[in-house]
Amino acid sequence: MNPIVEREKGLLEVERRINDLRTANANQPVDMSPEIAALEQKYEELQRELFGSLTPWEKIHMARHPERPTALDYVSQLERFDELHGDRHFRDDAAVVGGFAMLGGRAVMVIGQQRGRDTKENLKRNFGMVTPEGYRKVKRLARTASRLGLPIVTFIDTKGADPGISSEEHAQSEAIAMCLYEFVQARVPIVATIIGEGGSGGALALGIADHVIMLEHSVYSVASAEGCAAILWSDATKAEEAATRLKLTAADLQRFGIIDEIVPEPLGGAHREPLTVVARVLESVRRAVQKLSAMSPEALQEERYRKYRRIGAWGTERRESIGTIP
Amino acid sequence: MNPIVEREKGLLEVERRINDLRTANANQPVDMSPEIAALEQKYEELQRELFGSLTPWEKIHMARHPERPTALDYVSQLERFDELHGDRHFRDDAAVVGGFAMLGGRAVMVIGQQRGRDTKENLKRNFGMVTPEGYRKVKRLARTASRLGLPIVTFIDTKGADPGISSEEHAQSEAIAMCLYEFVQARVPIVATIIGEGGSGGALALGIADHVIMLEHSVYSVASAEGCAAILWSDATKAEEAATRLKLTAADLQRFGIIDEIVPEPLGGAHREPLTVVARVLESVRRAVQKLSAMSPEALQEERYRKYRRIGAWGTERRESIGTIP
Amino acid sequence: MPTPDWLRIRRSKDGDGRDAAVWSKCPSCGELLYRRDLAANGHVCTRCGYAFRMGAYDRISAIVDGDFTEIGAEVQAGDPLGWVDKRTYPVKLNADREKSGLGEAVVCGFGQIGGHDAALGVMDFHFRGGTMGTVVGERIALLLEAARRRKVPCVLFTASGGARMEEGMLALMQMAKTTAAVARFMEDGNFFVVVLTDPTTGGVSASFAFQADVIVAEAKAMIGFAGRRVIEQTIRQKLPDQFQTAEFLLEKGHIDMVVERHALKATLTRLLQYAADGKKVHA
Amino acid sequence: MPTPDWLRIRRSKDGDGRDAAVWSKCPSCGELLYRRDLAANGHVCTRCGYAFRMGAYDRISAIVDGDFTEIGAEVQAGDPLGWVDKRTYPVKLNADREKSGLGEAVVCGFGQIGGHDAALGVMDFHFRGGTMGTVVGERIALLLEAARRRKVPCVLFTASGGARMEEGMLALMQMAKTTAAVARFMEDGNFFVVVLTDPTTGGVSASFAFQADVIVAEAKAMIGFAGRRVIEQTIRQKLPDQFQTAEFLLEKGHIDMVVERHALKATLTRLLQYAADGKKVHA
Ligand SMILES: [Zn+2]
Ligand SMILES: [Zn+2]
Repeated sequence: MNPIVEREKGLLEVERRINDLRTANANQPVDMSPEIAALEQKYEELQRELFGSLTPWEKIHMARHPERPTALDYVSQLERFDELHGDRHFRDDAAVVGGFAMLGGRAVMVIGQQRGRDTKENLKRNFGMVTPEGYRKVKRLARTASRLGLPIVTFIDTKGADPGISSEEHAQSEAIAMCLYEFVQARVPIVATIIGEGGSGGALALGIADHVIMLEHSVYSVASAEGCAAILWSDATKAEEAATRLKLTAADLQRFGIIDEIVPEPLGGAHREPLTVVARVLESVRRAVQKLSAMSPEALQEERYRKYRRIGAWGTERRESIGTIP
Repeated sequence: MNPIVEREKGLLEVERRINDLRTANANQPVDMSPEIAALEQKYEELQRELFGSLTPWEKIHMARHPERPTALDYVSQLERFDELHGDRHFRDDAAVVGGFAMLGGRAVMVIGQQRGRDTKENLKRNFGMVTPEGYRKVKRLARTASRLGLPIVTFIDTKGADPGISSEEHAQSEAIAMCLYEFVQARVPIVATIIGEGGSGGALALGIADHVIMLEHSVYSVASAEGCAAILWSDATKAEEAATRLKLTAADLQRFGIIDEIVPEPLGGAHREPLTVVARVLESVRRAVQKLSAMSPEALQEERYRKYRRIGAWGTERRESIGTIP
Repeated sequence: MPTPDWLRIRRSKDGDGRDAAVWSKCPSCGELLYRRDLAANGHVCTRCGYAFRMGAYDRISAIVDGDFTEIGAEVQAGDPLGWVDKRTYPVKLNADREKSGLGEAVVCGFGQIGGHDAALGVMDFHFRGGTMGTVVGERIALLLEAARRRKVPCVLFTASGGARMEEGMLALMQMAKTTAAVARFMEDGNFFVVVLTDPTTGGVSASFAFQADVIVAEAKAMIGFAGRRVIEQTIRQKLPDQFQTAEFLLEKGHIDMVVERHALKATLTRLLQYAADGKKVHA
Repeated sequence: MPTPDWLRIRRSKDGDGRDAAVWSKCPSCGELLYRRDLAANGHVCTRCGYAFRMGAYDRISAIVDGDFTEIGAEVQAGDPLGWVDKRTYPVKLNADREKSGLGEAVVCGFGQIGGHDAALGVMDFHFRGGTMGTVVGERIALLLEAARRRKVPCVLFTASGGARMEEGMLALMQMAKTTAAVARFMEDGNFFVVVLTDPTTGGVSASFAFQADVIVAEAKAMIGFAGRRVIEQTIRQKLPDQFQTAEFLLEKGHIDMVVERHALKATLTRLLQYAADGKKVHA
């Protein structure tokens, strides 16, 4: 059960009442405006109370919200998109969507992790958990982009890489490892956005970038909170505690220098005003691409090297605790 | 039925009689030397008669002779060999054997097509018919060699690429195509030897080289004689005619400039004196590697380009018939 | 749109060959189609949607904006093996030249596609089953070399039964030659697109056809390395109808997209636009 | 062979930790083994052949010819997340330092292997389960950078439970950092060998472990991306014993070779010889 979805139910009830009153008001002589205004104020208060400040655990569920915009919701707002399929060897993994696109009047290679928006699509897209064939598609598209001089734009949204038998048999480790290799070497700008859940190495495979954006309520984590609790304490029920400890929110990660920009979400989450959020993200991506396009391939590679070289480097920055324990 | 194997039976009968006589001669006072000498002379004559001049069709069967030295017979005579396995994705194809080796005191990457020497091994090695995974192993090893500056030495021996369902499903075309791409781009010397049957694109995938050697009775063909007859005349029984027309012998191909060197075989074929033949081939390979190693990577690439660019180029050479019809 | 000069000239060559019969029978639904209607519909059956195997010049006319400057037409086949079976190889070639109005199994040249300068090569199954011999290899290599010099993208339409038997190993070596030309072209950062059309197999599928940046397949085209019959003989059973179709290859991840014939030009135009933008970034 | 100085110093640090117990029980056959005999046999059970998880310094001593110059030892973990659960992260680290005699989960440096100068990094499962945090990432990056400057090959022994939870995303980012260092090292034409030892999973297997020129696995090692338990929970059934073993991966084509522990040094020596020869050709 998703606590955010649960919480929305009360809010939706108030919303319905406001709408009923408005309809009634239009059809009868008595002026109900003050009542409506009061209810609207209550709605605002309730919304602020419920969503004004989210704990890490709540953000995880916001990131997993079934109505949260998925990669294709972003891609569909691009000026043009021509999907490219397949790893050229074995399979086309529908958990990865990629291809040529136009953004702000310039061609880019867009690559996203795609979960389903309903049960049927989730089956087709394996809940956004990418298999080795999917990562090999990512690598192939990144290499093509690098050859052709097209900036790479990624949208990250996955619980993690697919942990199934056949993924192990098809060398999931190698597939992710060679994705990372391709991204560090790419001769073009890379802009990555975490739009939902960024789960471990399976997310990072699309995440090495010159500019990393996170949606305000997205999370990006070394492991899922559930997984972390299981690994450290053999107790998945401690996931909420793990969520707090892992420092997986956008604000935390910006402080660590792991992400570069946070795109704000409306109160209640991105799915409350999806088109606005998508437009905001695409505008941020566009700006980043534009800025990075001024750099030579060599400068991009050099800067990218330095950036990742610096994270957790010893002696080059303060070593004391950055996070705070609530 | 292999006509060469059939033909050998009579010869082996004479051989046995000579040996019997020799044994008898050693154990009795009567001198049988003249009889032995006569028989030996007959043996020589018979051998020359049977194998002195082979038709293309006979050469095909010599190339397929079950006792003909296979890639591993050459590899085993290298000073050292460390086998490398797998395509890093999916499978290790035993129809390809490859790895680091020492030849004439220098390190090389050796890659061969390996058929079986008996039924059991033929099953394991798929009769030397390589699957996409095998070609991807070839490509990977060629790339590693190119990175590390190790000359590539290949041994070609295949009826053709595996024509099975799963090979089609795993993109056999792409696997061969990208092998070819890797070989034309390699920054190191490449020496290829056709040691048995070189069948169509599945053979060429290991065949783009700066120096191409053929064993005297090996064949190298655009299609198997049987396949050609089936394609052109829908009649596989016309294979012998196709064998003649296809100009698939070493001598023909040297005239066309497709191969560079022919290593002679003993009367009766390579399997009659396998160690001698293997040593001869390895010596030719060694010489070629040594000579090519003096060239820079750029010069190798340039020369290789020109070589293949020239084959069948219009206006740069005479266009009249080179082959003759018997 | 009036027929451009270059095409009128070519078409007139076709006159006594294919154009003699004004009706074509659809191999899929059996409908008798008036040639002119068929051509006007992009050689797609007006009844069932079956896409006829298309002549090279018809295809070029459907893809380029206007002018098309052919190159390599002077490259003509010799008879290196002195091939004879029921007929000699030169006699076979002449018969196909007559029948198809083509000099060889590929037509190469330069034109614009949706406003983008491009090199374009189109194979034609009507000439020796689209087999690749020395002329096909040479023309494609010449095209790629010229495209590399001009720094323009290259689009190749494939249709081929594989390597041409009558030229023996010289035909097989065209896989090496075309690959060498592709590699030089691509390593310079140029854009290479292949459109696989029905059928594409053997030496063509296993060389330049599967080396491109983007691999498009025309809907329902048969594409594979080994021929269907060869596989069926090997496994001693019938293959499913779907096997080796463009749609099957898409599912198996081998190709980037399947496109209906009427949408090909628009698709190619968009692809060329992306690549043109990329060049700007790098420049 | 007398124990070299560098190792004697390290070994003495182990003194109060692991060396206190002079007997080890074989996890495979249950045999009680005298520590000295076990060490003399390369930490392989003298009864059943089970290869014990090996300490980093023991491994280094078994692989290098003589001297080993450690680098990066001064790089020590901070506590970037201010991690607390039952214990704080610094307390956990100190406990593992005590227990293992190691500063962190990897030891890096330079030495000779069979006469070849090489960079050598060895991970140790006894320190935080070989997990990769900022120190492991930093030390490996420093090693690869130094190896690149010196133009010597690099050999990495992996043993890891994945990324280290207590350093959160900073740990995950070490996959990016090590990959960046590997790519620079390899793109310069240097030789990179990885030896996968028991167990290698998660963030380590999905980064530098599978980017090498040659991937060797020690016999019977467990290697995979997802942990066995995670997969079993996902599919709700037991996995076969063979799953994710070195031998399984060899069959599936993921790794180049499986080597018994006693043959590792000779194998590495030969591999380094080949690469040294290649450098000569290029030079
Ligand atoms: Zn029809
Ligand atoms: Zn034991």
